[in-house]
This record gives sequence, C-alpha cells and structure tokens, in this order.
Amino acid sequence: AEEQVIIAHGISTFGDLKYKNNFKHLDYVNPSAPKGGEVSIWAFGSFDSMHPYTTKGRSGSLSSIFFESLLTGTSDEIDSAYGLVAESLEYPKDRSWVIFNMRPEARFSDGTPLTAEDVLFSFNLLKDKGLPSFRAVIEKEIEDVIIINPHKIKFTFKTGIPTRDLPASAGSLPIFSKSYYENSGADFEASTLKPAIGSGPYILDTMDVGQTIIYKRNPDYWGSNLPINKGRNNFDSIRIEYFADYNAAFEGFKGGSYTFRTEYMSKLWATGYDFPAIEKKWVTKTLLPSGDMAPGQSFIINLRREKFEDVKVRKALGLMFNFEWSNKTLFYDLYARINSFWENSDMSATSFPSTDELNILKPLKNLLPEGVLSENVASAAVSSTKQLDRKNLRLASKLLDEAGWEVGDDGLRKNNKGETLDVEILNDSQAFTRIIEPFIENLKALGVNAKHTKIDNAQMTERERSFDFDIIVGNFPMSFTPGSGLKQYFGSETADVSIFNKAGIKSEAIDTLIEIVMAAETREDLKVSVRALDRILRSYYFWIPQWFKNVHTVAYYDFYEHPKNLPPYDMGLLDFWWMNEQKYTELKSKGAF
Amino acid sequence: MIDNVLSIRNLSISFQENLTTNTVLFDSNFDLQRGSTLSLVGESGSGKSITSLSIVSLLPLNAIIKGSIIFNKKELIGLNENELQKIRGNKISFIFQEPMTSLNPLHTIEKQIGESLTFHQKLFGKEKRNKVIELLNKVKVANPELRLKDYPHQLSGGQKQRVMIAMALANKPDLLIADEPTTSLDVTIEKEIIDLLMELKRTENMSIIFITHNLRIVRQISDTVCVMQNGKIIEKGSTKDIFQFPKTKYTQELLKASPKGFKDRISTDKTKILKLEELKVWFPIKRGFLRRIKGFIKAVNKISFELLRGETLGIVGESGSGKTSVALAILKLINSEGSIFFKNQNIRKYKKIDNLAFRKHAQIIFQDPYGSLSPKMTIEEIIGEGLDVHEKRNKQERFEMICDILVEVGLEKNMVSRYPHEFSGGQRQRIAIARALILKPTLLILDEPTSALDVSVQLQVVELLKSLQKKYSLTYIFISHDMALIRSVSDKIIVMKDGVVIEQNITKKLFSSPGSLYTRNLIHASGLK
Amino acid sequence: MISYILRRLILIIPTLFGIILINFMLIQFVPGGPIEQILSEIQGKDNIFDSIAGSMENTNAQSLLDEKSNNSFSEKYIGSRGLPEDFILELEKQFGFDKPPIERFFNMIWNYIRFDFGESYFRSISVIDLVIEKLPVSISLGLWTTLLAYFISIPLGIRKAVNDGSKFDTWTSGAIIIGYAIPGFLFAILLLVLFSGGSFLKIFPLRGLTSEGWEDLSLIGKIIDYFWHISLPVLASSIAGFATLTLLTKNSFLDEINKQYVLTAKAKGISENKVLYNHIFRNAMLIVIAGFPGAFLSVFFGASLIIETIFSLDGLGRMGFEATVARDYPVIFATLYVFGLIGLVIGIISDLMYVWVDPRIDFESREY
Amino acid sequence: MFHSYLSKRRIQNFKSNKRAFWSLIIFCFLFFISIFSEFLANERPLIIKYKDSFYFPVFSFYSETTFGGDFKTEAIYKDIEVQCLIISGGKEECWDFPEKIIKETNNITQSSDKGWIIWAPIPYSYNTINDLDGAAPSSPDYQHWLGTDDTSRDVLARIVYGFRLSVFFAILVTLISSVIGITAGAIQGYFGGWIDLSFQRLIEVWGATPSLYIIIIVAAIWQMNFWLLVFLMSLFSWTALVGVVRAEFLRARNFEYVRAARALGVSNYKIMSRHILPNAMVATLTMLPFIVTGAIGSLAALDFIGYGLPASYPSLGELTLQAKNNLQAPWLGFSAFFTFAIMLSLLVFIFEGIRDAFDPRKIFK
Ligand SMILES: Nc1ncnc2c1ncn2[C@@H]1O[C@H](COP(=O)(O)OP(=O)(O)OP(=O)(O)O)[C@@H](O)[C@H]1O
Ligand SMILES: Nc1ncnc2c1ncn2[C@@H]1O[C@H](COP(=O)(O)OP(=O)(O)OP(=O)(O)O)[C@@H](O)[C@H]1O
Ligand SMILES: [Mg+2]
Ligand SMILES: [Mg+2]
Repeated sequence: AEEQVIIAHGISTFGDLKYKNNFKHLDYVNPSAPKGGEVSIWAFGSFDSMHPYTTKGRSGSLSSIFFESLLTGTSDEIDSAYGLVAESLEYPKDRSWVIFNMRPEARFSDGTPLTAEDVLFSFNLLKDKGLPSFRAVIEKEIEDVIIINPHKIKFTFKTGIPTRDLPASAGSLPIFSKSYYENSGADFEASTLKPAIGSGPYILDTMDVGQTIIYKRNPDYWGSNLPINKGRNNFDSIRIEYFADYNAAFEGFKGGSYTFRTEYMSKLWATGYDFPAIEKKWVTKTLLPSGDMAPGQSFIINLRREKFEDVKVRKALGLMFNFEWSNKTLFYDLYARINSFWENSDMSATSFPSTDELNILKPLKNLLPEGVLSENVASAAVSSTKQLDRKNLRLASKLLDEAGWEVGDDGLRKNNKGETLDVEILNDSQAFTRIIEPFIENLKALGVNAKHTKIDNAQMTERERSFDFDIIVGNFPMSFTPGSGLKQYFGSETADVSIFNKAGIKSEAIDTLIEIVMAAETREDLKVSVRALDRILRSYYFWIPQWFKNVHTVAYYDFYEHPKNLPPYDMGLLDFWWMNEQKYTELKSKGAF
Repeated sequence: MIDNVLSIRNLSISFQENLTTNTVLFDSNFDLQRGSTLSLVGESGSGKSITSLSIVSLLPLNAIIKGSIIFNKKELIGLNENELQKIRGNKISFIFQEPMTSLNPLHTIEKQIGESLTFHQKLFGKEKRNKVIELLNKVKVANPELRLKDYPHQLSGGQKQRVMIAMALANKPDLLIADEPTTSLDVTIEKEIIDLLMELKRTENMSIIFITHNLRIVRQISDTVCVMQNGKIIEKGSTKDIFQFPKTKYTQELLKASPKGFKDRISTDKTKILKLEELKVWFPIKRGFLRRIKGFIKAVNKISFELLRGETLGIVGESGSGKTSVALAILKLINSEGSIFFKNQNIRKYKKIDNLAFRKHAQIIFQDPYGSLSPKMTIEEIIGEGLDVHEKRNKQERFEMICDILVEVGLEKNMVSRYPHEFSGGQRQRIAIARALILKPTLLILDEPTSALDVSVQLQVVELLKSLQKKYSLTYIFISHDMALIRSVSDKIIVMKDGVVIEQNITKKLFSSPGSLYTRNLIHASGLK
Repeated sequence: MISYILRRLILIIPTLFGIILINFMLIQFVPGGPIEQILSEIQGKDNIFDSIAGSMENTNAQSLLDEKSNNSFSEKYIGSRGLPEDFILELEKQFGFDKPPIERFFNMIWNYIRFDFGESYFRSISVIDLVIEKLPVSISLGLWTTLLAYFISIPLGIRKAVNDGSKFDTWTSGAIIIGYAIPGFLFAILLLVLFSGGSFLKIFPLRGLTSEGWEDLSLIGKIIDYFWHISLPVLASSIAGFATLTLLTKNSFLDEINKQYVLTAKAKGISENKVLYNHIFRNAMLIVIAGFPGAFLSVFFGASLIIETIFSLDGLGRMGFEATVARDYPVIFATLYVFGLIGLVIGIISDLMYVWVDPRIDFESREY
Repeated sequence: MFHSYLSKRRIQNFKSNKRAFWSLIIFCFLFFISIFSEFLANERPLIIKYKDSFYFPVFSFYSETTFGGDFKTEAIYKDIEVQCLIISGGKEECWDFPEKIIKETNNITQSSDKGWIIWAPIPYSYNTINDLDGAAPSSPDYQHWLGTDDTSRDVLARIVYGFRLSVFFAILVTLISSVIGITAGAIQGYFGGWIDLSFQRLIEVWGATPSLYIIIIVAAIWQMNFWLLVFLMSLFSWTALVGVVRAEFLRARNFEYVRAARALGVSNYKIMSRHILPNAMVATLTMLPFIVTGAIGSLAALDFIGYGLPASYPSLGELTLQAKNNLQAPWLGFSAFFTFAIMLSLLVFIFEGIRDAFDPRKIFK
C-alpha cells in the first residue's frame, strides 16, 4: 500500500517546525544587516591541514566552512533542520527513508553545479574513507543511497533502529565536489593544506600556516538570497589568528591583532581586562546570555570499585567538594553549579517528581533506590564559603560512620578489615590541579586517605579504557534530543566496554528509562521522560557535579553589532553579527588596531 | 759621556704571601753600558731572574716593586702596557730560564718565532718563513724546514732552548736579557750560540744581560759582572777585577768551586741492575688534520748497554741526540722497542705489583723540573707523595723526612707549603731532586739535574749524590752537558749522537783517548784539555 | 689516527642500532600509545600543550573556535553518540599494531637502512619533510642564540678573568646570574607583554618568523622583517645561556693566565688582546672550542619548547614534544635516527677537534 | 689522607674570599633552618595548653575529641571553633559563638582552665588551603607575607618547604650525578683506548634514550616520590659532565707532571684524583652551581608535563609554573625568581671561592 509521504521545506525530530514554508528570514537575524568588514578571532596552537574530515593533521579553524549540506539548523530551535542545498524533502511517516529535492541553482565555488551525483559521491567518500566516527554512524544508520534524478536523491535507512532523527542526520552530511576529487586525484584520507572545493558562502582567501587563516565571502555564492541565509554571513572576511600561548593570545587582543575574544579563563575575565584599550572604551566587555546546555562536567566515581559500592560513601565524598568556596576563591564567582545532567535546560529534574514523571517511574519502583519518589531530587550539597564546611563535614562523617568506615587512632578511616579508605583522583589537566588539591585536603580532614595523581593524556585514556581509576574528571555532554547515545553513557550493556560509561553504572531502572526516552514521540513526552531519567541518574551519586558557565563572556572592539535579542542556542558572531563601518573607521583612526 | 742603556737604582722586590710580605731583592743598583755585556752570577734563588723580569715588568701579580729602572733614558716602572709592548720583544728581548715551560704548548715553533716578526717587523708569508728558517739555522737546529711544524713537546730540551733564543734574537734588540740560555746545550753548540751573541753584540751594538752559573762563559763574554747572594748584589766590577781579585767570601768560593778530577770507583758488587738491548724509540711524524703518519724521528736507534750496582753511567751527547728518550724509555714512560732488563727481569713483562716495586727502585729526575711538578700541589705534597706510595710513615716522621731532604738539597724547611711557581729555577730543580732522592731508589736517572744550579750548590748536590751512592750503593745514570761534572761523577760514559751511541768507555779512558771527533770536540770545548 | 677514525665510524652502526633497539623496547612499555592519544583527542580532551600554554578550567571551552554554528549541527550530533567499538581495532591496523613487535622492529630497521622514514601517524607528510618544515624556526633560534651567547660570553668571560675581583667582575657576575635565574618563560612573557603587548609598548611582533606578505618585500626588507621577528625570542632564549659560558671562559682563563708561556708571549711585546686571544685562548678553551661542533648541532636542534610556544613559532621543540606526548612513533624514531646519526658524526668531529686544538691529545690506551 | 698544612692554607684562602665565605655561611644557615621547616611554617600549633596538660601537635596526632570536639579525625586547629575549645577548656558554647567565648576567656586573667596555643611563626603549612576574602592568588598582606598561590596556599610557607625539598633534591642529584659523571669521564679520558671507545658508545646510547618515556614508565609502575625522582634524575644527568671531564683528562694525561707521578709509581687512581683532577676541574667547578639549579629546573619541567612530584609537594618548580599561569599575580613570579637568584648567586660565589682556594696563584688582599 502506498504510504503517506510528507513533503516539506524542513524537518524536526518531533515535527514542530518554527518557520513556515514561506518564511522571509530567520527571526533572530537583522535582514538589513550591512555587509562588509572583517571579523577576527583567535585560535589555539597551530594547524597543518585544511581538511577536517580525516584523523590526520590538525585542521585549521573553520576548515569545514566550505561545505554545505542538504539541510541546516537554526539557532533558536533545538532540532529543526531546513533545506539549504535541498529545496524540500519527502519522507514517509515512519521516516524509513527520505528524498531530497535539490536546488538546481546550487553551485560549487568553482562554478560547477552541485548535483545528486556529488551528494552520492560525498556519502560514499565518508562511508569508505571518512572519520571512523562518521563511518560507524553512517554504516549503522543508512542502508543505501540512490540517485533518482540529477537533483533528487533518496536515502534509505536501516530497519530496527529509531528513525525519528535519521532524515535530519542524513541531510547534515557535508557535500564534496565529485569532479574536484576526480580531477585532482586528492586523497581523502590524507591531510592536506589545499582545501577541497565546497559550495558554502565563504572561500579560502589566504593562509599562513600555523599563523593566520583568512576566509573571504564568495561574491558569487549561489545561495545568498535564500530566505534562510537572509541577514547572515555578513562579514566580507573572517580572520583567524593562531597563537600557541594563551598569554600571547591575550596580548594580541590587547593590541588589536584580532578584535573579538571569548574569554574562557575566569581569572583573566576578572583581573585581566584593565588594559588601555578597555580604559579608552575601544573595547567592550560584556556578558551575553547562553542557552547552551551544561556539559555535565564532574568528578566521576568509578562504581566498579568495591569501596564505592555503598552510596553513602559516594555521597560523603560529594559533600567534601566545596563548590561555593571554589567559585569564590578560584573562579571569581563566575560559574554556576551543575546539578542536573541536563543543566541549563528545561529538561532537568526539579524538587519533587511531577505526576507525569511519577507515571513513568511508578512501574519501576522496585528497581529504584529508596526514597527517590518521595524525596527532593538529589542535588549537590551547598557549602559556606569556608573551605572546610563543618556542617558538611559532620554530615559526611556520619555517612561514612554508617557505611562502616570508622576513624582509627591515627585519624584515618578504616573498614572492619582494617583497610583505609583510599581514594585516588586521576588528573591529566594542569588547570584542575588547583581545584583538586583543596578537595583532597578536605577528604583528608574527613579521614579519607586521598591522593591526587597527575598523568598525561595518553596514559589517562589508557587508565580510563581499562577502568583503572577511582575518581576522574569527565563530562556527560547531553543533547537536547537525547537518543541512543544515552546507552553509551549510562546503559548496563556498555558499563564494561564503553569508555563513555566512565562510572560503570549498571541499573535496570536506568536502562528502562533510556528506552522510554528513546521512544518518546513528542517533545513533551521527551521532556518528562528525560526529567525522570535525570532524577534517577542523580540519585545514584556516581558523579560529583562541578560547574558550568551560563553566559558568554566576550570582549570585542566596539564596532561589532548584533541583533538585540540573541537566539538561545548560539551567540552567532560569525553567523549573523555585522560590522558598523563608521565605528570601525573611527577606532581605526584612533589607532586601536 | 757614558751611554747607559740601562740603569737600575734602589730596586727592591717583595712578594706578597697572604698576609705577610717576603722581600727577595734589596736595594739593588747597577748600570749597563750600550754595547757591553753584564753577567749576573750568584747563588740559586738569589734574585737574578726576578731582577731581570722586573726590567720588562713581567713579575707575577703578587710582586711589589720599588725603585727605578731607566732604559734608554725612559723610566720603565709604572709605564703603561702599551708603551711596554713597544719595548718588549723589540727593544728588549728576553730568553727565559726554563725553555721547557716557556713555549706555548699549542703553537708550532714557526708560529711562535714568526709572531714577533709579524708584530714588530710586519713580515708575512714566505718572507716570514724564510726568516724563521734563517733564525733556526743560526741557532743550529738541524733540518729547520722539517721542524717548523713541530710543537714544543716534540722537541728535546736543548732544541726548545734554541727556539727560545731564536725568538729573542728575531728583532735585533737593544738589550738582550738571557737567563741561563745555554743550560741544556752541549758544549759545542753552546760555543756557537755564544759566538752568535757576540757577533750580534758587535754588529748591532747590542747590550746583553747574561745570567748564568757557568763561570767559563762569564769570563769569556762579559765586560762587567754582578755577583748576587740572598737578594743583594754583593759585588760588582769589571770581569777582570772580579775574577782576579774577588772581594767577598762568596765570590771567592764560587771561583774555586768547580767539579774536578774523576770519580773514585766504589767497590761494586757484580749484580746487573740494568741491561738494554737494542732499545729503539721512534716518534711518528704526523701531519694534517687526520694526523697521518709521514715518517719517523728516530730519537733512539738500537742502543744497548749494561749497568752494575753502584755504578754511575754518564750520558753525554749532542742536544737532541736522544738522551732523554733513553731515560724515559728505561722507566717505561714512553713507548719503546727492544728489551730492558731491570735486575735481570724484563720490565715489559711486569705485572701490576712488580711495576710498583719497580717504580720504587727506579727513579728519575726530569730535565724539565717545572713541568714535572704538579702546579696545584705544595712542595710537601709533591715530595711526600713518593713516600705515601711506597713507604707508609706516620705524619710526624713523614714531615721530618721531607724537611731533612729539603735541607740536604739546600732549601729551607719553611718552604714546604709553597707551590712550585713560587720558586726560582734552581730551587725547583732541587725540589725535583729531593722528590727522587727521598725514596733512595736503586736506580736513579738524572737528566741534567744540576743545570740550573750555581757551582757551590751544584757541588753540594753532587756530594749528596755521591754520599748516598756510597751508603746505599745506588746506581746512577747521569745525563749532562757539563763535561767536567760528568767526568767527576761517572764510572763510564756513553756518547750519543743522532740516536745512536757513538762511543762508550770508562771515564778515564774516554777522556784520555776519545775515540771520535765529536767527543774530542766536546772535551776540547769544555776546556778540559 | 686514521684507524681510530675508521673504528669510530664503524662503531656508529652498532650504536645506532642500540639506540633504536632500546627505544623500541621502551615504547613497548610506555603506557598509552598513539591510539589512546587519538581517542583522547576525539573525546575533546585538553590539548597537549595546555599544560605549557596555560589552560582553562572548563573542559568544553573550545566550541566557538572550532565550529561555525550552521555546520556544527552535524558534528555535534554524531560526536554525542560516542565511538564505535571496532574503531579501535581499525586504528590498530592503521598503525600496524596488529603485527608482532619483532616484525615491526625489523621492518623499521630495514626501512631506516634505506633511509625511508615513513609518515607521521598524525599527518600525511613524510617525517623528513616534517622536520624540514620545522627547521627554519629551529635554525633561526639556534643559530642566533648560539652566536649571541658565544659572541657575548667569551669576550666577557675573558674581560672578567683579566679583571678578576674587580667591580666590573662583580657586577657582571651578578647580571649574568640574574639572567640565568629568571625562569626563561617568565622572561619571555615579560618581553612579550612589555614590548609587543597591548598594555605597554608595541614595537615587536607577537609571533611568527616573518610577517604576512613577506615574500613581497625587498631583500633588505625581508632581512629587517626577519630580525624584527626573532629578536625577542632570541633574546629570551639566550639570556640564560650567558652565565655558564661566561663563567666557564673566565675560570678557564684564570687557570692559564699566569702560566709561563704567557710571560713569553708578553715578553715578545705583542698586545694584550693578542696574548689573550692567540695564546691563552687555545690553551684555556679546549672544552669550549671542542664544543663548537656540538653547539653547531644545537643550532639545528635549537629547539626550545617554551620559547617556541610563547612566541607561536613552529619548530622542532614543539614537534618533538608533541611527538613524544602524542606517541607519534615514526617521528620519534626518525628524529632519533637522523639526529642520532648526526650526533654521532659530530661526536667524532668533536673528538678530532680536541686533537686539532691540542696536538698532544690522542685516544690511545695508556698502558705501557 | 689528611694534609693538615695544605688544607689549612686552602681554608684560609677560602675564608679570605669574603664573598664566598659569607655565601657559604648564608647558604648553610638557610639550609639549616629549612631543615626545621616544620617549626617555621605549620598549620598545626607548636604547643597547646589545654586543661592543665600540654600538647605538641607538631609531633603527634590529636583528634578533635581530645579537646572536647566531636570528630575523631585530626583536630583542625585553624578552625576558630577548635581554637575556642582549646582556649576555653572545652566549652559547649564554642560551637555557636567562638569569637565571643575566646574574648571572654582571654579577659579572665586567672583561670587554670584557660588554654593557649603557640603557633609557628608562619601558621600555615605548604598544603594548607586558606580561606581568603577575595580570590586566589591573593596579593601579599600581613597574613600572607608573600601572598597566596592560585590554590590559595601561603607562598612563603611553600617556599620554606620548597627550598628544603628542592635544594635537597638538587644537591643530591648533583652529588650523585657529578660523582658518577666525573668518574666516568676521568676513566675514559685517562685510560683511553677501548675503555674510552666502549664507554662512549654506552653513553651515546644512553643519551639518546628519551628520559621522559622512562619516567613515564616508572611513574606508571610506582607512585612518583622523592627518592625515585632523585634516582631517575641522577640516572639521566650524570652524562652532562662526562664529556668535559674526559676532554680535560685526555689533555692532562700528557702533562709532564703526570709522567712524573707515574714515574713515582703513584697509582692511577691517585694520579687521576690528585694530579689531574685539580687541574681539570675548571669546567666541573664552574658548572656545578648550574647543575644544582638546573636540577631544580628539571624538576619544574617535569611538573610542567605532570611527571614531577605529586602536585601537593612544595617544589619551587611548581611555583614558577604557577607564576607563568598567573601573570596577574606578579608576586608568584617574584618570589620564585628571588629564591632562584639568591640560591644561584650563593652557589656560584661559593664555588668561585672553592676554585680560588685551589688556585695556587690567587692572591688575597
Ligand atoms: N714526543 C715527541 N714527538 C716527536 N719527536 C720527539 C718527541 N720527543 C722527542 N722528540 C725528538 O726526539 C729527538 C731526541 O729527543 P731527546 O729529548 O731524547 O733529546 P736529548 O738528547 O734529551 O736532547 P737535549 O739534550 O736537548 O735534552 C729530538 O730530535 C726530538 O725532537
Ligand atoms: N712567585 C713567587 N712567590 C714567592 N717567592 C718567589 C716567587 N718567585 C720567586 N720567588 C723567590 O724569589 C727568590 C728569587 O728568585 P729568582 O727566580 O730570582 O732566583 P734566581 O736567582 O733566578 O735563582 P736560580 O738561579 O735558581 O734561577 C727565590 O728565593 C724564590 O723562592
Ligand atoms: Mg733564575
Ligand atoms: Mg733532554
């Protein structure tokens, strides 16, 4: 039977597109933004390749800018994708395949038309020679691709996997020029400084290896009048200055070598911005709202260790990490605490479970830790800004006493076998030393035999891979539309194999909840189930959450302008900011850069 | 009017030693007429070298100098370095007492001689080389062309001394200061050098200050003589006066004392101490960056002799004939071929332990005393070292032995804590003698052991050697250019030339009927016949 | 001597073999290999330079710099799904780790004998090209730093020896000691902030070896531009070098300056400088002179990780460190091999220099 | 063998070099007091009087319950509550109004229950985490004379301990490696021949071994600690001197006085140590102070990449590292720099003195 085929200008996971078919421009852009000027930012280290799709080489910043895909996302929606190279797409309700109708006017930067041939070629290239991570996903998801006509291409998906985001996923693959690769004989797997031909709004202008890359706007860009591109790509050129040293980079900004800077170092943000250009008001230092989800940065406790089996022990350890003190003394009060795996979004669990949540959780009651359903959601302990908070110390002491770790005559906690409670925090980052040390001191005050061990990246990975650690610092980067990835992080079947399930959490309840999340049919359903999952995950105390930054801390020479209301999910500097020519010339004449 | 090249007035020199000062020259005065020769003679350590060094302002840093030195009507004391540089080497040339250590070890002799030619006469390239060769010829260095590229360590003692002389004569100076310039030269060469100096004196109107212990030369060449003792000029006058009517007791003794006669043969047992068979020492000539071997200098070429216990063997011979090489080879200090038997044992087959015993029983006094003393060790350490190795003594005993031997060689006890550079040439030589004698070795090789000693001290040392020989029946190999001395100490003599023994005989016979022309010349030139 | 040189040349072979062998054995034991490095990179771990370059306490800080928003859609999405299991196996095959070590070792040796050094694990470029790519920076730094050090230290040391104990001696000692004691990177940053930052003077460039558009400059312009760029890095990297060389020169001279042959030279009436430089120099400076070949090598090796990092220069220092930490074995071994070879040859030259400086020296055994 | 007269002259020479002599005195003094760091800088009080008895927390462990507190873990003396307990003799109210109780108790002049605490002059240890008013690193003030570092620890306390640790480390490493290095160089240079050839090859191979990997391997097997690091560093730094010493020996063995010593039968060992070495020590004596500071530098370098001592150890290297990462806090850099400069100057002057003392021609005025 002929199934019902949906034809649309875009697609989203749950079908709720914000922009209708005939939208004039994106809401958050300024459609009359002036074009021109240059935006300059910095990048760390060096680069030796302009080919970001291979494991070899360090590719230059933004080196994927050349390549467009069939669909593109927006900055004010979570999981919508609208046609870019594709004019429209067709898919059945079960989303088991998708057909893209491509815009005939699409051109590569060398003027050759972009056709379905190229899409297929790109797909095969990625499948055979792409980054392993790409490759695996493609193999797992896409059955085959066929060209229907030069501007029409069909992706068929594998069966047996959730399909709700597959069309968007397929539409997001970059498109390379078949003729370029065939004519030049370039090896896709080799790193190269000669970028391949793409179809995007920017092309490479000049580059000085290890120092500078400049992209310029392609004057003949085929898509500049598309509604989705209105008011975007406003700068004539994008310059990226490379610095191998953070201090040098900052000095560069002070002296105007580049003009826009996002500050990632709290102490610099708090103490560094008092240089002449700021005093002369050439540079604006400002906070912009950020809707980015917190990355779930935390101390992760290895549940595979016997000593951490008791949740009380884990709880006690968590009590000793003093975020409030750290934030004040180490971070100049710049950060916010993470409590949820979906922090800074409306998907995190709060206070008591809602009825919807309870509906999901009730059936699992027997599998859940005690009290989860009746208590406030598990949250990190709040301390005073005294480094060693007596109140928390008392709580933690009690917990450990209860867990059978009593204090011996030498002040160290021991279990009934006489073993001390040894906790080793593994660390491979210089920056974390100052954060871990106070934590260690607090743990020692608690009678824990705590130790901080610094090792290098490769060894760290090895220890993580063999799960040979007590506590490490790690991330749980969750997505707005969580799906199968959750299994990698929390699923029982991955606990012994996946390097993403660092804690080694194995819980039937969680497994079930993940299934529920993956099966959610509407965004509302998804939210509720994610909240329930969040609540349960947190109740296991296998992490000691750290902090995140809920604003963008930026400083820039005062000639950039942006729409009043920024979209939640992207600051959009390179995307839809523009330059005020007059201010620019004024600053320039004053010698700001 | 008297034209004085040099006038020295009230010159005093003292050395600062940590907190005390030690005066070594007191209020000295003398004049030197242009074109004349002044001889400085006197006791070893009396301040001759110091006086001469002060003229060119080359005293060590810790010396304090008072008085006045007027050269060509110019005061030299307090003159700045620039002015001095113009005078040194050009107007005043200097022949240092110890040629062995006075040459730059890392420069070829061509470079060293050529340097002052370049500096003062602006000679370069071929011209310079020819001049250097000419100079070397003048001082009788054989095959100068081949020797140009040699480094000092490849020369014999006498050759180095001649290089020193050539260097000093390079620029036809107004004043030549020669500090014992002929000590390592055999009589025949010595004569030629003296002739050369006299000729220069005549033709260039050169003035000479000649420091020597050899009174024969003094009489021969000098116009005036100053006699020094204990840092004072005790007597000065024309040569004739001094030699005919010596006023001071010291001078009288000096004139009387000279080695005379032959050695009394002491009863020897017949044990063979040393036997050489076809000893060969060949030095490879290496050239170029890769140091390829281009040929050999046959320093010693198949020498054989035997030595009995209690005997003294004198070795005489031309400078550069291989005497030192023989000595070093016997003691296994350089590579050699042929066999050497010490007490009937082949020393090449020695094990480590035999070696140590061998070292105790066979000692050497090096020709270059300065170089053979470790610069950073005090005299006590240097002399005591042999004791420490071979005879364990307690501290007290050891110290006493050291003091005793020092006194015996004519030095003072309170010198034990000094370093080698704080001595005069003759004193260093005696330290070297003391170091060897303190062990009472069965076989002692003395390589020109008294060349830097004045006759009185020389006699004292020789007497010491003789008495030790009697007492312990020691065996000596005595290398010297002083035929009178050799005659008075040795039982038999070998004469060497160009690495081979040209004559070998017991002393009396050799002197009465020398077998070769060379020997005859030697004896003749020493005024012994 | 010829036979000695021959012996030394032949001995290079087992020595090199030994070097490679030991290193090869070592890396079998080093925890973490290139695969771990790739994994950690894919997981978005700290850049290996962070510990040197200063870093941030947020682990997700790179986002803005890495991706433009409309493209980020795809990558973010896939990244959040983690890595496939067989990815690691595939990597192992790619790096040849599926073969037994012995086989790998002999393969490597065989290739090296033919001077085939392979490609970096992490870049599609032959190791030799990689090294050549980094040479300009390293040579610049090494050459000028060495020259500066030698040209200042030796005359200074000689002056100090001549004026031993004087005021001049004391204050120069103080100055060079301070120069040495200032931690190099602090000094470098200080220079950077003072002379090329935005707070004080801005007279030197912040980074790099040449300006943009260098090719278009006139020859003079090119030279000026080049020196303008390297002056701060060279200053920063040489400051510490003065101390040892100066004091070494001074002390060596002190040992020689009173020797008898110096008197002889002075008595010849040659000028003080000639005495110092022609006569004493060669005697005193055996070690320094003989060290020249080594110093020459360090001109190429002139790798200073920290200076390179701070001034954003791309030289062997950074490459070496990166290769070590990232376990880029082809780079490690090839540099070991090539520089090892050069080092061994230089070692021989250096020994020959001894003989050249002091002809009394030989290398024979001394057991008569 | 003791050469009374000689060493006297050398000691006298050394003494008359005022600069060297005072440097030695100061250095020894600094090192001596740093041995007693625990009494100089400590978060635990030196003496406590509590209810008629005396306690010495520097030496012993006392739980908080000893003073009437409620934890069986070690008393946290820097807590005002604990101090209050001690001073007031264990009053309950201390939990609520510690300041007030302390004041009240102090006002009562006569009371047998009244306790007191004697602190070390610097009441922080190297790992004490301090509560600050602002953010760390905080600038010098009357509480923290050299400010605090970026982990909010007292810089002065860290320098006191760091000096001890680093100097001890450096001197040990220098001693071990220079003894080995000089011996190896001497043997090679003196004997020459096959000994030289084979030794040299060994050193070449050893020198080409990346120390970092060995350190990584070792660090992966054992927890890095002081002695292990001393061992490892010595293992890699001894080659530094071999070359120069060998060269000097190669030259010096040809000298006439060496020949003279050989003629005397002096053993090879003595010839090397007494005749050649004093004349071949220039390079060694010159380099030694730099090797010492260099060792501290390499400790810092290891800290850089995370293979140094465990992070809480107070090494001077760690301080310089912090200085670099906290340019806004110049007191870190200055503290590190001055510590280094002072130490290096002292060492250089001392070794200059030693050199001069052995130089027979040196005149002292
Ligand atoms: N190390 C050396 N290398 C090369 N040639 C040498 C070396 N030592 C000595 N000779 C040469 O060997 C020859 C003999 O030297 P030797 O020192 O034995 O002479 P000598 O008889 O002691 O002379 P003098 O009386 O001048 O001391 C000389 O021509 C000298 O140049
Ligand atoms: N650097 C010095 N320091 C201290 N005393 C010295 C120094 N140089 C020489 N003397 C002493 O000065 C005195 C004079 O030495 P000088 O060298 O002039 O003697 P000399 O007459 O040349 O003796 P000789 O005939 O033995 O060479 C000696 O007693 C010597 O010990
Ligand atoms: Mg004399
Ligand atoms: Mg001789």
